Amino acid sequence: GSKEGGTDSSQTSTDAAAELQEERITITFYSVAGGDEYYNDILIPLFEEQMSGKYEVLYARATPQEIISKIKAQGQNPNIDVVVTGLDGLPMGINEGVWKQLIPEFEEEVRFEELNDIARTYVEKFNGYGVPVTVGPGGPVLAYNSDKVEQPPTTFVELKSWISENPGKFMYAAVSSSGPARGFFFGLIQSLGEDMNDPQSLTQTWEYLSDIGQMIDSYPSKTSDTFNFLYDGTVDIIPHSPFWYASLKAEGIVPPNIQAVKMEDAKQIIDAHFYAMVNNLPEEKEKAVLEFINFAMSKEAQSQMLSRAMTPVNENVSADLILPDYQETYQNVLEFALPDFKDGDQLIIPEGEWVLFPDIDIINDLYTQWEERILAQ
Amino acid sequence: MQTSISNEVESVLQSHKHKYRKRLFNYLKALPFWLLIISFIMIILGMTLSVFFSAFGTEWFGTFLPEGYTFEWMKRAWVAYDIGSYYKITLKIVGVATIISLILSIPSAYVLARKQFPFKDALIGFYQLPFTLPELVYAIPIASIFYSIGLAETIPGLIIVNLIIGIPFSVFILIPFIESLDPRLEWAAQSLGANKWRMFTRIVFPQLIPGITAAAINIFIRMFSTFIIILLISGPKTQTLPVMVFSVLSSAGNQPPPMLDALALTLMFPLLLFAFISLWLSSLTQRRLGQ
Amino acid sequence: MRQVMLSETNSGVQRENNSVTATGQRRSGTSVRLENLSKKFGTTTAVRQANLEIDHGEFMTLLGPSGCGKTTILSMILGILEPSEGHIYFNNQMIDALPMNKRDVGMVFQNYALFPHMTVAKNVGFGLEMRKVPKKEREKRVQEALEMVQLSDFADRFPKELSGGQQQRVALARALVIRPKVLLLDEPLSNLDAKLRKEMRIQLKKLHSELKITTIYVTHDQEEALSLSTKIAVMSNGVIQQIGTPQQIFLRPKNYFVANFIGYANFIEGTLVDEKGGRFLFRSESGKELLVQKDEHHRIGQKVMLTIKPENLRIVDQDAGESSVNVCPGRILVSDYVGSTTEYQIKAEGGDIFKVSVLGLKSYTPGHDVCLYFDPDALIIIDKELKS
Amino acid sequence: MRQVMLSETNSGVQRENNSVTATGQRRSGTSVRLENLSKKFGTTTAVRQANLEIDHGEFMTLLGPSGCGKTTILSMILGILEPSEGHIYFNNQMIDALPMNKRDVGMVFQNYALFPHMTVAKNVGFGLEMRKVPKKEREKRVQEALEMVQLSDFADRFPKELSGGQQQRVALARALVIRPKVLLLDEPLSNLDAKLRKEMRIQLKKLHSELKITTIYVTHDQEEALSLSTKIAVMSNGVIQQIGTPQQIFLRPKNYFVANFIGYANFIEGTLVDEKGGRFLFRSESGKELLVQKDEHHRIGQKVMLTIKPENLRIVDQDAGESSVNVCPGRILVSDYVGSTTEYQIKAEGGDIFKVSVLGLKSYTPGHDVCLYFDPDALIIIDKELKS
Amino acid sequence: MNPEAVSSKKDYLLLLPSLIPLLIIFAYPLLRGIILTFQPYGDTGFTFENYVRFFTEPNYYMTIYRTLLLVVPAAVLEMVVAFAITYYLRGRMKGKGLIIGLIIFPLTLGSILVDMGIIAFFKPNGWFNQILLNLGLIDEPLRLLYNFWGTFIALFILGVAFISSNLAGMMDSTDPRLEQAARSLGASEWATFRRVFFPLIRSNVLTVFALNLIMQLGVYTSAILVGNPSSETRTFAVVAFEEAMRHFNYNMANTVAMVMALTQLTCLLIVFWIRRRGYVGSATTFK
Ligand SMILES: Nc1ncnc2c1ncn2[C@@H]1O[C@H](COP(=O)(O)OP(=O)(O)OP(=O)(O)O)[C@@H](O)[C@H]1O
Ligand SMILES: Nc1ncnc2c1ncn2[C@@H]1O[C@H](COP(=O)(O)OP(=O)(O)OP(=O)(O)O)[C@@H](O)[C@H]1O
Ligand SMILES: NCCCCNCCCN
Ligand SMILES: [Mg+2]
Ligand SMILES: [Mg+2]
Repeated sequence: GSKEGGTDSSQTSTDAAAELQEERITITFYSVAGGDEYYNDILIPLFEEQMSGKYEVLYARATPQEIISKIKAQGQNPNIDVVVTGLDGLPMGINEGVWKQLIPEFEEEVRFEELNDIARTYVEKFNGYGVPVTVGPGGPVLAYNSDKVEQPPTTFVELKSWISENPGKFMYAAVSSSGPARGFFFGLIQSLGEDMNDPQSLTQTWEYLSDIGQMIDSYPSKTSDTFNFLYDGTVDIIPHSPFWYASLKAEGIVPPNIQAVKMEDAKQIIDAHFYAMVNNLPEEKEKAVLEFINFAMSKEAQSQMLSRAMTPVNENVSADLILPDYQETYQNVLEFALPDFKDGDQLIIPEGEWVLFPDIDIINDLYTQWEERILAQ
Repeated sequence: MQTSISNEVESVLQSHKHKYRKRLFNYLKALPFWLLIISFIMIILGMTLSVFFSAFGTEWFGTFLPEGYTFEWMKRAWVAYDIGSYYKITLKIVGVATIISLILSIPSAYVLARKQFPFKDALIGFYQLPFTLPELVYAIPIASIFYSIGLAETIPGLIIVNLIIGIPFSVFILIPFIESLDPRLEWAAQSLGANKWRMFTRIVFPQLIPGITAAAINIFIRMFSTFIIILLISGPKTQTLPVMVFSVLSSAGNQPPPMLDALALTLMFPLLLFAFISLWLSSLTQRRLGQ
Repeated sequence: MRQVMLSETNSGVQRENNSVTATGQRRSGTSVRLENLSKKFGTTTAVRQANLEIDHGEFMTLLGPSGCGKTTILSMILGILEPSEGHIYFNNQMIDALPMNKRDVGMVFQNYALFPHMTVAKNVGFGLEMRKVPKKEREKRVQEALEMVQLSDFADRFPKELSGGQQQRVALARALVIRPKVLLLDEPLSNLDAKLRKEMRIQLKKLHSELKITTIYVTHDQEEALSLSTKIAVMSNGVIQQIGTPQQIFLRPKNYFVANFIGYANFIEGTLVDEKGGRFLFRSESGKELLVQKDEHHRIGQKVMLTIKPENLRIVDQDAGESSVNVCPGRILVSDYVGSTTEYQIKAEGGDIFKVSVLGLKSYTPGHDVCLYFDPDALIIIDKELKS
Repeated sequence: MRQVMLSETNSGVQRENNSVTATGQRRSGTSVRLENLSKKFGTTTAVRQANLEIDHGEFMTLLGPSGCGKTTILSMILGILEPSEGHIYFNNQMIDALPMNKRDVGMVFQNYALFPHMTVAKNVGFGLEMRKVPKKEREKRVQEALEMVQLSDFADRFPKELSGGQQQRVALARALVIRPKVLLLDEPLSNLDAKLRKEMRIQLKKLHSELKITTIYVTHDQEEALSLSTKIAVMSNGVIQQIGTPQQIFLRPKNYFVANFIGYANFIEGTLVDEKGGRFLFRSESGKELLVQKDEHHRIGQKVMLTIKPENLRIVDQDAGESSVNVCPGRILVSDYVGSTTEYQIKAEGGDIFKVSVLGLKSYTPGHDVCLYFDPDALIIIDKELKS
Repeated sequence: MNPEAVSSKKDYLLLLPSLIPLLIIFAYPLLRGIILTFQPYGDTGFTFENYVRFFTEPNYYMTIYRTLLLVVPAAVLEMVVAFAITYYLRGRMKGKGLIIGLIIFPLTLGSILVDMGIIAFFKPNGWFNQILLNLGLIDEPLRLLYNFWGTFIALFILGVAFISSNLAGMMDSTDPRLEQAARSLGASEWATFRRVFFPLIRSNVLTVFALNLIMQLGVYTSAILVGNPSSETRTFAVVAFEEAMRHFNYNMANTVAMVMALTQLTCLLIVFWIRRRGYVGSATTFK
């Protein structure tokens, strides 16, 4: 522990600052959920600046499985401090015992109080092992080529008949590796009135998927491949996710003839990122990580997410807090967000129109079934 | 006299006809080979250019060629992912590991190629395990060992771990090259007073340059793209470029696809550079050696 | 011409440079000794129980038909092959365990074994480089060696740009330039024309008499063996048949094989029946009687074989007034002009066919009746065994 | 012995089997014609404007020093090398465009080029297999060929298990067994001992006279050239110097190079000053006068060179009663015993040194005063050019 | 004469520089990995349960069949094509370096980039299909991605590149005089190739073939990215990764890998058995 306790480093002289430089504390921060454009490009510089060089954040990426294997390989002297993970990595890590429970122990540091409702549900669901960073709609949404498709289907029934009229023109990626495909898949389950939490009961879902499977040429393993096929005219409709679509549109890398619609007969499946702290950190590291999460969960830091088409969990965020550098992108995002997902200058999750992901075991079971029943055909 | 002249002319004409026919026949014979070579190269160029155009194209949606060209994506990828520093660290790790691997494996390859001894095949089999078994099998135990002895996340540690790929692979590639060298030249050298070392450096090594080049290119490439094990023992600061790029690609979120293409392309340059330098060096020495 | 007489005592052969006696000790040079050396390849025995002593500075030639094991012996001395049995000594030190490069043995391989990736000059200079001879001196010596083999203009060529004979000369220069303690030469001149071979021979001879390098030489050329060697070992089928000075070998072949191999083409079987005027009287199986020089290895009553070289058998006209001792009438069967000599086959009284070689062109035509004169001093008594 | 006289008319050289005249037409065999054939390697010209006609069934030997272009000529005929200039005709058909395997040319390579992965029998049978000779016959012919080269026991060995000479014989058998229309032999016997070489020669000769295969033979052995060839082409530095029958080449060398190359070691420069008794009178630069046989290519007044072989120069005792014509006193400088002959160097009056070769062993010692007899019929007039 | 050189025991020390590091950093961890295959999931003890599962559940044992069905034909085709190309290009030839460089270029890309390229080039609207459509050779785009053919193409491209990179040098290592001798003995070009050239380099070719084959048996990236990892391209490595990365069942993952290693070993033994039945050794003339 440090004797001075509350000394504010920003008040030290330049000499002292140089000295401090020497003993800067390093935080190793891995993302296993993507989001470089926010975590790496915005959050980390902002944090380092705010802390006046007291911390240095090292950023790297991996997949959840890899990071968990890595943490396990490191054993008692972890070199990883904090991880931002999606809905797959968090429960996996819990099962493998690599995360430290943050809530209720560090409720205050992680600003539990400021979380919105959906975020709190997730905290509950995962017993406080991770702090939600962003929760957002993950689909179902369809992106389509407006030159070819005049009346885009907005229900799964319509979609099925469209597909049978246009064989080969619909495509979705492997559900196990693609967010939009998952949105599509879980949306379908809902629309057919089946229970996504009971993986053995989904007869109609498999029937639907295998029917349209007759008219689907292939299931790419990467979402971006489906995007490209849509852009180049190979297919005319693919599943998408609302804010991903908006941010791609905002970047100007989607041809103008591509449009999107929300599927009306299913609720949005809620995707999320969490900060998770690695177990067994030395005290000093633990303190640093909590300080980092504390900053990251602040409304200032959270608001910047909007410009990256991510929906923050801090109830107090506002578009006004977006730094001038990111204002323009935010306006673009707003412009391309589907009407259901914006309210004035706010990105929103339509009230009551959302559901949570099932548990990880169920998800794994569903993926395996999809692979065996649909992909393997 | 006249007839003999006309005979002469005829025979010359005849021979020209023969020559042309022979040439035509040769062309026809060569045709399938050229078709094969050209098709293969076309596919490779097509693949590469497709990725290139998408990385350097402004907009390219379903048309034969992109609308325009730009370096913007590459620049953005370069800055956003700090490619320059990854290049440096990667080339250091892989380059050093290549050299060490070759140094350690050439003598062994020589023994394996020249000597007959019991269980030789078994030993060769052992050598080829590391690059054929999935990394997964040994990656996790290695990572724990490296973490426990403090070699993980250090440059020497990464170099050492690359030897697992580099040594056996170069041994395996070099064996047939050594087998086809004439052993009598080695005896001649020794009888002229060369000790084993000099016999090796002066006689075997120069003749082995094509083999060493092939081995160097192959292990460099293979080590360069070693993924799982490097990921497991590398830290954010000591990552190799491919580990970083693959991580980005596999966790891709909102990044524009052209930028990801550009990012992926950055993997190609060091390999290309290395391959060309090696081939050039090899042909240079070959030419100097008069082969 | 009549004065040219064959008598061993009188044959004080004159040698230009090479006055080293077979057993003479020298300061420089290494002695080589093979002790019961054998080499088996699977079931083939390439060399069987070879015992050979090669003195300091000696020039030993291995003579023998193709496949008799000459290269195998050289390879064992060089250290390429491990003997199946027996030992090799240099200066009475067993060298079985000495690595090749420590043996200081230079070799011209039968197949040259030039380094394909080095120029002629580099090939020749290689051994000097290994011995860390300074660059200046090295270049000088390479230059000299190349001049010796008449290839100065080819210094920068690569082996594959040379003709067969040129390659052979490079191999020779490469082995000579290092002045090894022991020099092994495996048919080093076989691909050269007569003139060049003669010149090379003179160079070799000069070098040897200057440097007194112990040399083991394999050749199929008798003239070479005679003009170069201080000692010759004749081999057959992996077995050393006779060791001796060139004179001993050529004038006193021990057995049928050696005699036949070195060119004694005429053989007569019979018995030593008597002694007459300090000579043996020999009676052939067909009853012909010949006087022959006495020697200490044979005694009266012994069954032996006589042999004489075609060029020592003399044709005398039937009407010649020579003493009829050792003269025998015959008829020319075949006459064949080969280069500087004419070779005849003559059927003698009693039916034996003799080969006679006469210098120069002219001659008798087939059918011509002549007499053969068997010079008693040129007739050699040999052991009967080994006529296969 | 005194009757052995050198006179061209009288030298009705007898040849055993080979009575084909140089221009004789034969049923079988292919004629080969080289027309202005040149080959350049970079800046080296290996063969320059060669013109050569080889008749049906002829046995042509290429003679010349190492590196003169012999192998290069064979390679072009075989089709390995493309001529830089000129053409090759088989039976008057230009074959420049004919693929190698259609030429039906057999070759023994100077380095043998045996297939390392095939046994001896497979190597020898390869050509027959390519010609689709039925298995039974193939085996028979391979067996015969191996017997011919005395390697029947080695049929199942691999080349690397053979000695140098054995490999060479396999190469020979492989080329002979297919009985090609044209046979190219590049020093096919160079690694064999004298005896074996002689036997192989007889086999070759027999085969040639039976099959009349047009043969081009490279050798450095004059005896071989003489005993085998119907024609010889002497080359130097890529240029053909003289073409002729063995007798023409050996008895009437055209110029200094040819004479020197085939063993005329004694040269005297001078002028033909007169004619005397049907002979030219020659006066050397040192003033010595010699009678020499007249020939139609030279006339009185011409500056020429005389040459004589060491074995045709005769040593006569100073006190001998021989006519003093063409006799010249001298003193033995060096005497050297090489095999069946002794070689002397004799300093003649006037300072010229002559080489003399005498058959048999014994001899004069250095310092001995002797007389040299220059047999007018053995003295050859040659052109002066080309003495380099 | 090709005597076996006098061998000195000391020469075997040369094996150590490469063996020691491998034993320490590879064999020891590998041993730990192998032990895992004899332990139940997440537990200690000793059991054959994992192997029993492998050979009784189709999800596992089918991988043997699927992997071999995919890789063996690909490897054979790669060999044929790479051999034809490098054979044709042997000897000195203008532009040879460039052509060889282009052919082995995919090696420098690595499998991920090659897969990206394959998607871009062979996708329904990619150049490949566009060209064939425009030439009128096909009526509708060929489906070459996300199925057997996608992975096959990836294997093919990388395999041809790999084999070529090794064969290019070897093609020039035979003594041309041997072929000349064969031609002069009446062998056609084809006979010369079949009877002389090929037997001489056969052993090297088989070594390279074996190497390529066993490497491709471990195909993973391309099976995932351009294949159909649930059915046609469900190879050993796909299942092994899935076990490790989705179920964290290292025991089963290593079991799959061990079976894969045994399959590779079997292939290697077969190829080497074939190899030993022919000529192995220097392709220069013996004299
Ligand atoms: N590939 C080549 N490049 C350059 N020069 C060459 C090449 N091959 C041969 N030569 C030269 O051409 C000349 C003739 O060579 P060739 O092999 O025909 O000689 P040769 O008469 O057969 O000699 P030998 O009797 O020594 O075998 C030689 O001087 C040789 O150095
Ligand atoms: N590796 C081998 N395996 C089996 N036999 C061999 C091997 N090497 C040589 N031989 C045999 O050993 C015998 C001796 O061979 P060596 O090479 O010593 O003969 P050489 O006297 O040099 O003959 P040459 O004059 O023909 O070169 C030969 O009969 C040969 O066939
Ligand atoms: N050389 C193999 C590279 C494997 C890359 N795999 C990426 C997996 C990402 N999770
Ligand atoms: Mg030999
Ligand atoms: Mg030659």
